[in-house]
Amino acid sequence: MTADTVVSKPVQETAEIFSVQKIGEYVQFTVVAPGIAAGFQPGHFVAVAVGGDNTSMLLRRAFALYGATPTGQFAGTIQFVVAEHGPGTRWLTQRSVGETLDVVGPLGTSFPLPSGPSPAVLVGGGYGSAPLIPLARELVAAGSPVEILLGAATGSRLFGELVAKRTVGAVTVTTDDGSAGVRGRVADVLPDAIERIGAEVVYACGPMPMLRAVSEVARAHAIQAQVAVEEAMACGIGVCMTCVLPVRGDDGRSRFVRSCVDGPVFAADRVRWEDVGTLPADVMGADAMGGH
Amino acid sequence: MTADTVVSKPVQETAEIFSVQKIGEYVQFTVVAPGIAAGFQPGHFVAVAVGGDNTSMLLRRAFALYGATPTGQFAGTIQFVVAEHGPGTRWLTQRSVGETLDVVGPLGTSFPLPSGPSPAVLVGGGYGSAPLIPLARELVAAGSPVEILLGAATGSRLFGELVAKRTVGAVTVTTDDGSAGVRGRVADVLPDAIERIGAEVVYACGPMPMLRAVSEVARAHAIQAQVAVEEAMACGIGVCMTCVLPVRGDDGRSRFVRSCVDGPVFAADRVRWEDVGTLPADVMGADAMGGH
Amino acid sequence: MDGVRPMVDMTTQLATLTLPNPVLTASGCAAAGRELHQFFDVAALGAVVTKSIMMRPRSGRATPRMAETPSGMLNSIGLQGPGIDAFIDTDLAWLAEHGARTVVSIAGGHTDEYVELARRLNGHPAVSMLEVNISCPNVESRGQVFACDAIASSRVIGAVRRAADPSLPVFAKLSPDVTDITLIARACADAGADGFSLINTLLGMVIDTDTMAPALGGGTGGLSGPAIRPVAVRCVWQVRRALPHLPILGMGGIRSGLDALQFVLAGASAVSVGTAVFGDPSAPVRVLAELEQALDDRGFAALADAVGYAHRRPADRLVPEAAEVAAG
Amino acid sequence: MDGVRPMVDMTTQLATLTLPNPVLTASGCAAAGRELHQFFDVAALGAVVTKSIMMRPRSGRATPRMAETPSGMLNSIGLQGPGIDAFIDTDLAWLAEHGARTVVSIAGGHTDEYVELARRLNGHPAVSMLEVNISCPNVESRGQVFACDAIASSRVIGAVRRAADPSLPVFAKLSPDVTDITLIARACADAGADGFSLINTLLGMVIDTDTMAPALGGGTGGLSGPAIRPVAVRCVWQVRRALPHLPILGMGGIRSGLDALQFVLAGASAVSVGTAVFGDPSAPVRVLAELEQALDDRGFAALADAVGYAHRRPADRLVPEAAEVAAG
Ligand SMILES: Cc1cc2nc3c(=O)[nH]c(=O)nc-3n(C[C@H](O)[C@H](O)[C@H](O)COP(=O)(O)OP(=O)(O)OC[C@H]3O[C@@H](n4cnc5c(N)ncnc54)[C@H](O)[C@@H]3O)c2cc1C
Ligand SMILES: Cc1cc2nc3c(=O)[nH]c(=O)nc-3n(C[C@H](O)[C@H](O)[C@H](O)COP(=O)(O)OP(=O)(O)OC[C@H]3O[C@@H](n4cnc5c(N)ncnc54)[C@H](O)[C@@H]3O)c2cc1C
Ligand SMILES: Cc1cc2nc3c(=O)[nH]c(=O)nc-3n(C[C@H](O)[C@H](O)[C@H](O)COP(=O)(O)O)c2cc1C
Ligand SMILES: Cc1cc2nc3c(=O)[nH]c(=O)nc-3n(C[C@H](O)[C@H](O)[C@H](O)COP(=O)(O)O)c2cc1C
Ligand code: FES
Ligand code: FES
Repeated sequence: MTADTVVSKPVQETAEIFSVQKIGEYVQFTVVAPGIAAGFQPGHFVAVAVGGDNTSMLLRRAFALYGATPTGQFAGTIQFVVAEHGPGTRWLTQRSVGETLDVVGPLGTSFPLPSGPSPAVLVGGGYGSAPLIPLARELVAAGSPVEILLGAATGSRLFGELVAKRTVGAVTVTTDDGSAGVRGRVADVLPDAIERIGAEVVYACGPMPMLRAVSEVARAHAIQAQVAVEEAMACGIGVCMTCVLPVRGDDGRSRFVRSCVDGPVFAADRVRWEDVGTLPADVMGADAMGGH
Repeated sequence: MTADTVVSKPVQETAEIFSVQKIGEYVQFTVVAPGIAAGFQPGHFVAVAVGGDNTSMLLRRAFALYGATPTGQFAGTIQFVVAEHGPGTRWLTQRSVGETLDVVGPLGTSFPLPSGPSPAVLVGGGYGSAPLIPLARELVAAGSPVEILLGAATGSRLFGELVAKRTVGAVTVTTDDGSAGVRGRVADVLPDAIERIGAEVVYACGPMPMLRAVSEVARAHAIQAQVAVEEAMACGIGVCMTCVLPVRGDDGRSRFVRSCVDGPVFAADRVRWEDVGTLPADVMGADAMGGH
Repeated sequence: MDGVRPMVDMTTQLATLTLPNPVLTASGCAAAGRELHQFFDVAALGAVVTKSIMMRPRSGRATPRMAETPSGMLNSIGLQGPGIDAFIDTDLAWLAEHGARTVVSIAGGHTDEYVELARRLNGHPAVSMLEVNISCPNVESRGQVFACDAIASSRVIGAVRRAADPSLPVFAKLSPDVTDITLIARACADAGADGFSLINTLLGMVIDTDTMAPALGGGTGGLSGPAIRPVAVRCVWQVRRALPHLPILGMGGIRSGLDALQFVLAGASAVSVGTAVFGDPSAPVRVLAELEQALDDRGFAALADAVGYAHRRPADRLVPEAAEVAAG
Repeated sequence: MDGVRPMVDMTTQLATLTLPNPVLTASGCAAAGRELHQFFDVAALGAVVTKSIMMRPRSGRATPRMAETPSGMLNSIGLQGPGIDAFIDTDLAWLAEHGARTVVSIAGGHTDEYVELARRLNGHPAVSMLEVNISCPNVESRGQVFACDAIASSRVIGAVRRAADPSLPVFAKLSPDVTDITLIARACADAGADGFSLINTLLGMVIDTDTMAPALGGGTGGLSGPAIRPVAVRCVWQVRRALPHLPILGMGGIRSGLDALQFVLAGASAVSVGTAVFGDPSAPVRVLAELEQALDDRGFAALADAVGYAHRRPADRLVPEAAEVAAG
């Protein structure tokens, strides 16, 4: 794990929607955004304005990039996958081909790639598998053996099973309700996968409890895990400080760091999972918090 | 002028858009709203919600009804004409057939009809001619000789010239810039028209300065004018008191009356045109206004 | 949400007054109920809150009286109204005839006017409660708004409490435009307020960029609508925390059942739906249905159990259904 | 609007400071300029206003730190920051290097902290002005916010004014959460404030209806965005009227050039664009271009002529272009 993460250089683009595809409970967008496509690395995300003119929703919504085609028959395109959650994502899922979206990206840090071939397990929860697919392609291209584990609450919330199989062959699926694949949590099948291929690194994206479980399994196997977190973000570009979580630095001290520019990808062993959403007394500057 | 105005009984309907037609600078809507169509009388208006889900625009926009077809091949439809003015009307003009609008109506008072045949001049400014067309039809059906005068700033802001001609034959057009019809203001050609047909009543709809001018011409000819005014409205149904103007009552006293339920149609000689937008000292209750 | 009609006990208690449900109109946003009765039965509401009435007929201010703002609106009506006598003869009579429970909002320029209004309303069978709108300039204090001064507020509330029929709850309607709303609330409580209506509008202004002058005839106006909801919820929270024994009628930007639920969880025993009526005339009955459904979905058997729930410490909460943040 | 680039003199004066144009960032909404520099040249702005800095590094509050609200948002960051020394070494150095005029916002828990911050900043070439964020709890007064108390406000402002380089304007940033903002402004003016930044956020709260607890880690938070714009314009109007000789930096919900124009007409000599940046990272430069166009459209040769224009009596106005309300 010597290669560095690629910090993005974001641009803002008015992106025409090239295709909208319903996939299970998700909607997959392909939009024309050559500037964003040019800078894309797996792990980067975009921030999309929602609601149109005169909307009451001021803030952009963040989506991990599922892929980018910097050039081709058309100007560069990017892809992302939207799960309907609240009013902003509902508005998005109602868009049609030919309309435009206001998109800022690529944002955040990318998954750091191993400097040479190195066996890896990729763990995706729900739509969290989206950014792992382009990552898998890069790893495979670099000669790394790769296994992918996909989990979801139920079958319709799985994303990317087919393309994952096309990319790496070895794919395991879990669902909480047993409606597809193995019944259970995706982290439960992680130890076997690690051992099966002698993984040297785990990559993961999904809900926080899943990332925490993945982190623990990786630690137990004494290997690195790189995880992409999901914190509520007001700006997505590093200016507002809403998206922080407690992370240990190289100096051993913990800081509240911005998940939009210092993340979303973090080394899992640096994240203080048990303290997310609290103000740990030993976080840098916590001692100065007297009352406000 | 003995027959009474018809005060509407409003309903709220989710109205599918049946057609959207661009006419000069205006957009004409036909929407399916049987409940509103059933109660329609010329002069009534509707209040349309704008901006869709999660909009920052809370208030409905008012539009005079251009017509209603209570029954027919489809459930009852209504028609209205929208001029793009600000964000709410812009949103409306971007709607397409098959979408739905949330419409409340019919609202307000209608034009009082003469009890028998009686020569009438109808004066419309810009989109203000819209409610005069169904009125003209009723008057003609009742055997009244009718002339229509249409004015606008410029030719593309005229509305209803063709249908007016089909309805009554005698139509005079004016534009401020001379791009269509007679150059000048529509009130300038009113005296001739009144004298030509020996009009006993004038009906008018359009901007306030035009209504005021019409009112003066009618007074000079000692005949009645019934005018539909346009005041900013927050509720359109009579509960908020934003839409008032000073009107003289039968008792000679002036009151601030609601143009959404006590209007929009008023006898022109009752409206205190010169005092609109002020607080005249002799308006009922002005003496109690100490500071707030 | 299994399609079965929810069965939540929606009755609520505003001091001595029991209402069958907690959704009311807001003063000045429903006139005296008659117009809304075209859209729904006003007797189906917890109560109708009437537009603030004063002793004499009032013209209100010059137009323009409103300006739309982002997720809100400014109004500057100036309490246009027919005066108490005409109000009793026509509006109250109509409300009584239609079986609507009625909260009468009273406003005055000095303490005596409030007192006289309370007296006139004593014994009228249609009146269930008095809401005292103290966001009025005090003519005896160079126009300072009563609600912005603890002493002036308590003087009015105390006098009204003494003058009003003891069986009628007297609620003080407070302004958010103060440094510490709990100080005003406490002063009103000490003077005998039976509860609070929170909140009145925020003072705001729009400049018309075409005329380059204030958009409203009155210059400034009152800001209402969803834009102010976070301020309103905060005020309800603060007053509930400061005076937990007094009931609150919450309002400010309520448009849906979940909006209403925020107020209830923050400490309101009932809510008023104001500006939302302008966009949706049947908003109050819709909000009521949605609130009942929302309470049912969260396992509350009675509205009363949800009042102030957000103040509980984690240990005292129901086990919440695990919030599914994302699939996985 | 004939397609020709407008030629309006956009320079503005904030006390002794002359800026080439009146559009700035807002404290806490632009960090220290570096991230926004990816989207536009920060030296093209009137100035960058940096996030309020305190003496020591601060962690800020627990998450969640934000909640979206109708046309607004709540934040509860808690002034996370690196402390003054790291700020000077890295942030100020970067700003100086990139030619950005800088307004440094300072915050403290007691008067001495403000004073010490002002001293440290004295003589730094990148610093053009100090904005004193007094919406902070005063640790010596049981956490009461300085800006909510005229005496505490004037004490801080007076002390900072004395400690700061006399060539640096000192602006007091006021909170709208007070009964009478002109009283606080006057106290600050008497203490030597060279101008005002109006307004900071309004105190608000959102209850999460899933967890049934306050949505923010900090409980309450600051409400910003277009929702509060009418309150901000009103505050600018009131302070301009009360203290016409002191310049105002206006802010609160500015998203477009016409929004900015409202503030200018109400009396602001410059504006800050805050929350709008989160939705549109290049909002400040867009607002600047739109404001220049809007002034040109209205026949203003210079921004300075428009400042406070809405206060003029009708007789003192330009002949306004007739506003065409409708065709006809
Ligand atoms: C780095 C990152 C990558 C993401 N990738 C994806 C993806 O690929 N596909 C996908 O469907 N979703 C993704 N999400 C989550 C997505 O951003 C939220 O579901 C979405 O913002 C919800 O908006 P809403 O209006 O539908 O919901 P609401 O709950 O109404 O949103 C209200 C506010 O809260 C914020 N918010 C709510 N939930 C979340 C959340 N889970 N994460 C962050 N902010 C939230 C919103 O941005 C908004 O500001 C990602 C989030 C982050 C931070
Ligand atoms: C009884 C009545 C009948 C009308 N009939 C028609 C019609 O047939 N066709 C048509 O195009 N327009 C008509 N109007 C005017 C139309 O309602 C306004 O143009 C529209 O509300 C402007 O909304 P907006 O969002 O585009 O503009 P904005 O200026 O952004 O609107 C902001 C606010 O001001 C109000 N407002 C602005 N201008 C007017 C206005 N001229 N009259 C009333 N309210 C206004 C809006 O309703 C809204 O609440 C009528 C108005 C009334 C009162
Ligand atoms: C047009 C209008 C008129 C109002 N008139 C009154 C009034 O007469 N008395 C009063 O106490 N409050 C009045 N209010 C305030 C409302 O009752 C309510 O407190 C406020 O608008 C916040 O609620 P909302 O956002 O749901 O409207 C008025 C509000 C509006 C919008
Ligand atoms: C996320 C966030 C952080 C803020 N931090 C500060 C701050 O550190 N110091 C300060 O004076 N104001 C701070 N503010 C207030 C803004 O500077 C501004 O006064 C307010 O948000 C109103 O302007 P707006 O609506 O354009 O954002 C902050 C606002 C936001 C939204
Ligand atoms: S979202 Fe604003 S700093 Fe990360
Ligand atoms: S618009 Fe509300 S009373 Fe007329």
